[in-house]
Amino acid sequence: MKLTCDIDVHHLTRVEGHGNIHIRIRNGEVVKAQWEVVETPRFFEAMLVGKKWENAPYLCGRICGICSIGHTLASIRAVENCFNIVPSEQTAKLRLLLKHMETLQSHILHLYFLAAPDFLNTGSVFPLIKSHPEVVQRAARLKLLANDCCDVIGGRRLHPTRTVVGGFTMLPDKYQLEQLRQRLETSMADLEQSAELFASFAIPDFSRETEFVSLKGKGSYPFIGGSLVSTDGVELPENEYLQMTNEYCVENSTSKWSRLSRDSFAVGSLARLNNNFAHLHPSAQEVAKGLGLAPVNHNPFMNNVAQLVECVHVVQDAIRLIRELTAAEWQEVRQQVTPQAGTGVAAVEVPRGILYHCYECDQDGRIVKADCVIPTSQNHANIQHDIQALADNYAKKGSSDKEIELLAEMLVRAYDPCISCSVH
Amino acid sequence: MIFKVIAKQELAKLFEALLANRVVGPVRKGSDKNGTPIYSFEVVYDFTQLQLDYTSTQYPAKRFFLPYTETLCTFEIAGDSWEKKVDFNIYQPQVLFGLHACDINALNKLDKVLLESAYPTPYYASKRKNMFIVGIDCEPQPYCFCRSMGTDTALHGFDMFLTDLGKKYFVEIQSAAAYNYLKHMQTSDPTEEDHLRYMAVEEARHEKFMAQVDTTDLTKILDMEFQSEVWKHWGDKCLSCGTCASVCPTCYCYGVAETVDLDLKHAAKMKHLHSCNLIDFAEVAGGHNFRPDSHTRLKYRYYHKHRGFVEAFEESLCVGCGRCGEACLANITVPEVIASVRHEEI
Amino acid sequence: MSAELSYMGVDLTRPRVAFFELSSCEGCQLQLLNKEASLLDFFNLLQVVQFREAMSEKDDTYDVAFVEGSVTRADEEERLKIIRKRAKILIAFGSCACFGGVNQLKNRFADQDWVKREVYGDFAIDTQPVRPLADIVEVDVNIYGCPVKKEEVERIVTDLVVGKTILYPKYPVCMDCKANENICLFDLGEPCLGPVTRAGCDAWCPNNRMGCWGCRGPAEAANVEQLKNIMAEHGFSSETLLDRLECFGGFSAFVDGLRQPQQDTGKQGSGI
Amino acid sequence: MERLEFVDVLKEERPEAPRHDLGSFEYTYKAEITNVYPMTEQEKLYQIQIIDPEKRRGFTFRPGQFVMLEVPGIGEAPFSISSSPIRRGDIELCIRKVGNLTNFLAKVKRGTQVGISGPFGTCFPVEKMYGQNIILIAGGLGIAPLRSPTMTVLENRSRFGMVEVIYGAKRPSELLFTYLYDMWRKFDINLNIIVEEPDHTWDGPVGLITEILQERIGALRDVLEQETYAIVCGPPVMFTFVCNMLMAAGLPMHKMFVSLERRMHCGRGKCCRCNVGSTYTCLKGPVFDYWSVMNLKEAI
Ligand SMILES: Cc1cc2nc3c(=O)[nH]c(=O)nc-3n(C[C@H](O)[C@H](O)[C@H](O)COP(=O)(O)OP(=O)(O)OC[C@H]3O[C@@H](n4cnc5c(N)ncnc54)[C@H](O)[C@@H]3O)c2cc1C
Ligand code: SF4
Ligand code: SF4
Ligand code: SF4
Repeated sequence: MKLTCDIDVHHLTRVEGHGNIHIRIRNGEVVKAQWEVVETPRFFEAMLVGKKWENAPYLCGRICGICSIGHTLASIRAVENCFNIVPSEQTAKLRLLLKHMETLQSHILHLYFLAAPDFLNTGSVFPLIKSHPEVVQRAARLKLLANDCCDVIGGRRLHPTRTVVGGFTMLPDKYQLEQLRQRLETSMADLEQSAELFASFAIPDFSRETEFVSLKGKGSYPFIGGSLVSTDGVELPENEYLQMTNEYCVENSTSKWSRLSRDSFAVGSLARLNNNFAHLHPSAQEVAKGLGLAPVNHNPFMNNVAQLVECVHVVQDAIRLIRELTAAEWQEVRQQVTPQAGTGVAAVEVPRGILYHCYECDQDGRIVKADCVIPTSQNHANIQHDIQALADNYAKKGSSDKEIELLAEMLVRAYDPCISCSVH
Repeated sequence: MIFKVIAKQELAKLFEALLANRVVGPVRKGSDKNGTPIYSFEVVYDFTQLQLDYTSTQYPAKRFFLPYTETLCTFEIAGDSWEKKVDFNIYQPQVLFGLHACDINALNKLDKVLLESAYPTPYYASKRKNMFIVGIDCEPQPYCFCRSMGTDTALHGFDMFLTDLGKKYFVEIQSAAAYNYLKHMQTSDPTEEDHLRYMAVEEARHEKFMAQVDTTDLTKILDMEFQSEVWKHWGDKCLSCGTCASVCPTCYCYGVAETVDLDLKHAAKMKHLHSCNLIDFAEVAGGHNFRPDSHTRLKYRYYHKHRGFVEAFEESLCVGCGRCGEACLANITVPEVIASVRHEEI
Repeated sequence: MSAELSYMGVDLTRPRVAFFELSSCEGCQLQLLNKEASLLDFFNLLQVVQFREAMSEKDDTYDVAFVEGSVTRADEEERLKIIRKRAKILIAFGSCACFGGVNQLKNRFADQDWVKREVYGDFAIDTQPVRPLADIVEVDVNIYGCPVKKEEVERIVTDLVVGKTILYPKYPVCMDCKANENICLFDLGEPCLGPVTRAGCDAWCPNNRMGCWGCRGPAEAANVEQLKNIMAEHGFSSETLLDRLECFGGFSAFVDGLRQPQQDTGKQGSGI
Repeated sequence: MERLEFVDVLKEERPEAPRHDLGSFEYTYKAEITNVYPMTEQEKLYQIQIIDPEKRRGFTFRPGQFVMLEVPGIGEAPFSISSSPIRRGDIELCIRKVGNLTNFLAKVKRGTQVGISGPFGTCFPVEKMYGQNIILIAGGLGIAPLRSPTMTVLENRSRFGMVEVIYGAKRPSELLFTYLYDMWRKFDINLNIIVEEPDHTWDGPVGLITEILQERIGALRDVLEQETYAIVCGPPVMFTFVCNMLMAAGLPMHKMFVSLERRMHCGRGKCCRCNVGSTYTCLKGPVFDYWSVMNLKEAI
C-alpha cells in the first residue's frame, strides 16, 4: 500500500504531440490523476471555411504527419460523399492498399521506435542500434517497405501527392507493384520475428471495462467507410457520426473529448480487433492467439499487440490487393468532379482509430462548415480514466513512484496518441 | 553517298537487328488536355512502340547524350588524401532511331563546342562516338522554323536517314556501320522514279513551313539593338525558369556541385544542366551578379545563340525546332523575339 | 558516439543537436526517421541530445536546434527564445517554421474571435495569429518544404558538419521538373506554382502529376505577375491561384492584391 | 541481331586530334599543399606541388594564367598563379577567403592533397613587351595575378626599360606580399604603395590608387604614347578608372592588359558560366587587352 505519490511528466516523450501527466496520491487515495493535453490548436476546421473542395484533402493531410494518408483519404471521401461520387473499384483498391501501408508504417514506427524501448529498458531506439542491431534493422526494413509502397501508390509517404477527389493523378507502375508484392511476402518472416519479440515482453497486467468503438466490418476487416459500432451495442450509419462522438470541451485540454454509452470509450487497433476479430486474415488471427489476444480484451496495453496483429493482416491483404490490381487492366485514373451543395461524412479507420471528416459545401463546392473528429481526441477521456484506475491499482500494490510513472507513461504510449492531430 | 530504297515493312527487320544494342526512339507518352498526343524519346524494346510519324517531341533526346545531371567523378577520401574515380557512364553503343533533321543538326552543333574545340569533353564524346543514328524526315509543325536556320535537312552526323516515299523508304547511308546493317533488309537501288518522288516529297515538305526567322545581318543587328527596349518587354514576361534551355536540344550550359557523403568517406562532383536565364547564372564569388535583371539574362541567351556562336562557328546555336517557344509558359518564342529586335511587326 | 570526425584532414566536431516542435503536424520530424538506408550514417554525424518524439533522455546543452512548427501561443514564443539563447545555430525546419505553413491560413480571417468560436464555441482557448520563427528570433538556416525532403536535410547537415556554405537553388521548380522530363501540368490542364517556387524538391509534386502548391516559398526571381497571366490564360480563376499562393505562407508578399476582389467567403462575420 | 562496336573514347585514335587530350578533362593533377603562409586576416599564400615528379616538370605556365583548384567534395574554383613560371609544377596561389571552398582552404593544413588542373587561359604577353617600359598596377587582391608577371619582369630585368609598380590597398594590414617589397626594390624599379586608411605603422602615401597614378603619369607622360605597356589587375571599377586615365595620357588601348574574373565551373569553355557577352573568359581570357574589353558587352 502506497501512501503518497507525486508524479509530474512534462511533455511526455515518444508520443506525437505535447501532453503532460500528473498524479497525486495522498493517504493511499488517488486525489488527482490527470492527462493534460497542452498542444497548440491550429484551427483546421476554421481554415477550411471559404475554401474550395480541392483544398480540403491537400490541407487536411497536414493535420498529422504520421497519418497524413488517412486524413487525406478521409477528406477525399467526405468530399466525394458530398458530391455523390462513388470511387471506381480500381480506385477503391488502390486507396485501401495505400491505407494498409500507412497502417503498417505507423504501427511499426510505434511498436519499435516508441513502445519497444520501454520493454527493453532504454530511453530511445538510439542505444538499440548498438545493443540490438537486428531489432533496429528489422524495424527499418519493415518501415522502409511500407514507405516504399506509399511512395509508389500515393506518390509520397507523407502528405501524398497522387491522391485526389475522383481517384488518383497517376497510377503506379505494375512492375513496381509486383516487386513490392514480393517484398511483402518475404516480410512475413520479419513480422513473425516481431511477434516473437513482443511475446517476450512483459505486458503489464491491467484491465478496465471499456466500451470500444470502430467501423463495423461487412465481409472484411473494415478500414474505409461503413457503419459504426460499439461493444456496448450501439450501431449507427456513417453519417450519424456525431451521435457516436459527442465531443465536448474540458479544462486542461486543448483537444476536445468524447463519450458514448459511458464516461469514455476507446478507439484504435484494439477496438477494431475487439469488434471485428472474425474478419482478420487467418494468419493474423493465429498471431493474436499466440500472443494471448482474444476479443473482447480490456487491457489497454494490449493495443500494442493488436497493432502487431493488424500488421500481419494488412500485409496479407496488401498481397491480395496487388495480385488483383496487377491482374486487371488499368482503368480510367480519375473521375470527373462536379461540385454540388450538400454535406459529406467520411469515417476512416486510421492507425490510431476511427477518424471522421465532415464538410458542408455550397453549390460551387466551397466549404461552409467543416468538422474533423480525431481518434486520439476520442481516446483522451479513456486515457484519463485508465490513468486513474492504473494509479489506484498500483498504489494499492505498493509500487514505487518510478514504477507508477513509467507505467503511466507506457499506458499513454500504448494508445499511440497523436496529440497534435487530436488538437488540429 | 549511297542511296537505297526499302519496302516499308523492311524497317522492322532493321530495328530487330539493331535491338542487340540499346535503342531509343519516339514513343507516345500521353496526351495533353485536348487529347493531342505527346511524344517522347524513350528506350524501346518493340518496333510497334515506335511512333515514326511523330510530330515533335516535347523534350529532345538530350538526356541520352547530355544528361540533365551527371556524376563527373567520385572520390574516396582517406585522411587528407583521396582517390578520384571517373566514369563516363556509357558502356554500350546506343541507337537513336527516328531523329528528325533538327535534332541531328543539334548534335552537329554540340559537336563543335564539346568535341571539336579546345578541351573536348569525354563525357559527351563517349556517348556521341557510341551512337548510331537513324534519321527520318518530318512533317513541319506550325512552330518549326528550322528552314530559316538552315537545319531543315541533315547533311551529316547520322548513319542512316529515311525519307517516306509512300510505300517505300528512301534510305541515305552515311556510315560503314549502317552499310553493314543493310544486309538485314531487302534493299534495292533507287530508280529514276524514286529520285523524282524523293524530290517531290521534299518540295512538298518545304512548302509546309510556316514560322520564319530573318537571320540577315542578325549578328550586327543584335549588337546594334543591345540597349533596345524590346528586351525589357520580353524580360518582364520571362519567368527565369530555365524551361527554354531544358527543352533545347543545343543548350549545354551547366553548373557543378560537389557533395560530401554522409559517411564523410566519399564525395562526388555532379554536373547539372543549367540555363543562362537562371537568376544566379552570372553571379560570382562575393555575390556580384553580372546579369541581375531578367531581361539581361534573356538577352544573353539570344546573344549566345545567335551572335556569339555565329562569330565562333559561322552558324547559329539554334536549330529552329521551336521547342522553347512551345514550352515557354510566358509565350516567348524565337521568331517573335528576333522579329521584335528587328523592329518587324509580329 | 563521441569519437570526433574529420574530413580531408580538417578536424570537425560532431554537433550536439536537439529537435523541437512548435505548432505543426510533426511530419518534418518524422521525415528524419525516413530514408532508412542512410539512417545510421545520418545519426552518426550528429549527437542527438534531445528529440522528444523519439527519445526520453533530455539535455539542454546543444549546438544546433532544429525547430519545427510555427508560433501560435505565448508559451511557444518563450520556448523559442530560450532555444535561441542556447543554440549556436537555429534551423527553421520545414515550411511551418520558415513561413507559418498551412497554419497561417487562419490569419486570413479578419475576425480571429470567429476562428476560435468556429472550432471551440464558447470554450476559452488561447491562441495568437500564426508567425514564422524569423518573426521572433534570428534564424540561421532555413530548410524549406512541407514536408522537408530528407535528401536535402542530409545534404544541409553534412554541409554544416563539414563547414560548407549552405546553398539552395535560387531558380524555380520548373528546372527540376524539366530535368525529370515531366509533361508540364499546364499541358494537362492543371494549375501549378512551379514557375515561381524555389526548387530543390526535385519537383516532388509535378513528378506525380500534382501541380506545385509552393510549399518551398518563392524562387529568388519569382515573376508572380506573369504567373497570374498564365493562370488566367489557362482558364484558372484567381481564387485557384490565391488558394495555392497563400497555402504555406511563403508567398504572403504576393497575395494581398489577390485577396481584395474576393468575396466574403467565411461565414459568421469572418472577413477576408 | 548485331551489336555495334563499342568505342573507348580515351583509347581511340583520332586523326583530327584536337589540341587537348580527352583523358585530361577530368583527370586532375594530384598535388600537395606543401606550405601555407598566412598573409593577412583574409588571405593566405599556398605553396602547392604536383606530386608526380614527371607531371610536375611537364607543368608549364605563363604569367596571368590560372589553375582550377579542387578540394574533393568541397568545390573547385579558378585561381591565378602567383608564382614565377620558372618554378613549373611547384606553384603559389594567393587565396582570399570569400566563400565555400576558400573558407575550407583557410582551415586545411600542410600535407593536404588537392586537385589541380590547368594551366588555363591567356597570359600577359611579357615577351612582346621586351625593350619597352612597363607599368604594373594592382588594386587589392589584384596583386595575386600581378605577382607572376612582376616576377618575370624582374627575372628579366635587363630586357625592359623603366619598370613601375603601383599597388594600392585599403589598409596597411591588408597589404599582401609585404616581405617582398625590399627585395623588389633592389631591381631598380619604382615601387609605389598607397593605402586609403593608414594606421600608426604607416608612413607611406595615403589615398586612392588613382591619385598616385596621376602623379606618376605626370612623370611618364613622354613615354606613354610610344614605348610603354601596362598591366592592370584589380576590381573592375578600379581598372576601368586606371585604364581610362592611362588612355587619356596617351597609352593606346591595345597596350594595356587586364584580367577579368567570372564564375567558372569548368575552366575549359564548356559550362558557359564565365561568358562575357558570349566570349568565354576562360578561353579568350582571363587576360584581355583593354580594346577587347571595351568591345565586350557587359564586361565590367
Ligand atoms: C581567372 C580567375 C582568377 C582568380 N584568381 C584568384 C586568386 O588568385 N586569388 C583569389 O583569392 N581568388 C581568385 N579568383 C576568385 C576565386 O575564383 C573565387 O574567390 C572563388 O571562386 C571563390 O570560391 P568559394 O567556393 O570560396 O566561394 P563561393 O562560395 O563559390 O562564393 C562566395 C559567394 O558567391 C556566391 N555563390 C557561390 N556559389 C553560389 C551558387 N551555387 N549559387 C549562387 N551563388 C553562389 C555567394 O553569394 C557566395 O557568398 C579568381 C577568379 C578567376 C575567374
Ligand atoms: S533555341 Fe529554341 S528553337 Fe532554337 S534549338 Fe533551342 S529549343 Fe529549338
Ligand atoms: S509542371 Fe509546373 S513545375 Fe513543371 S514545368 Fe510545368 S509549370 Fe513548371
Ligand atoms: S513541387 Fe511544390 S509543393 Fe511540391 S514539394 Fe516541391 S515546392 Fe513543395
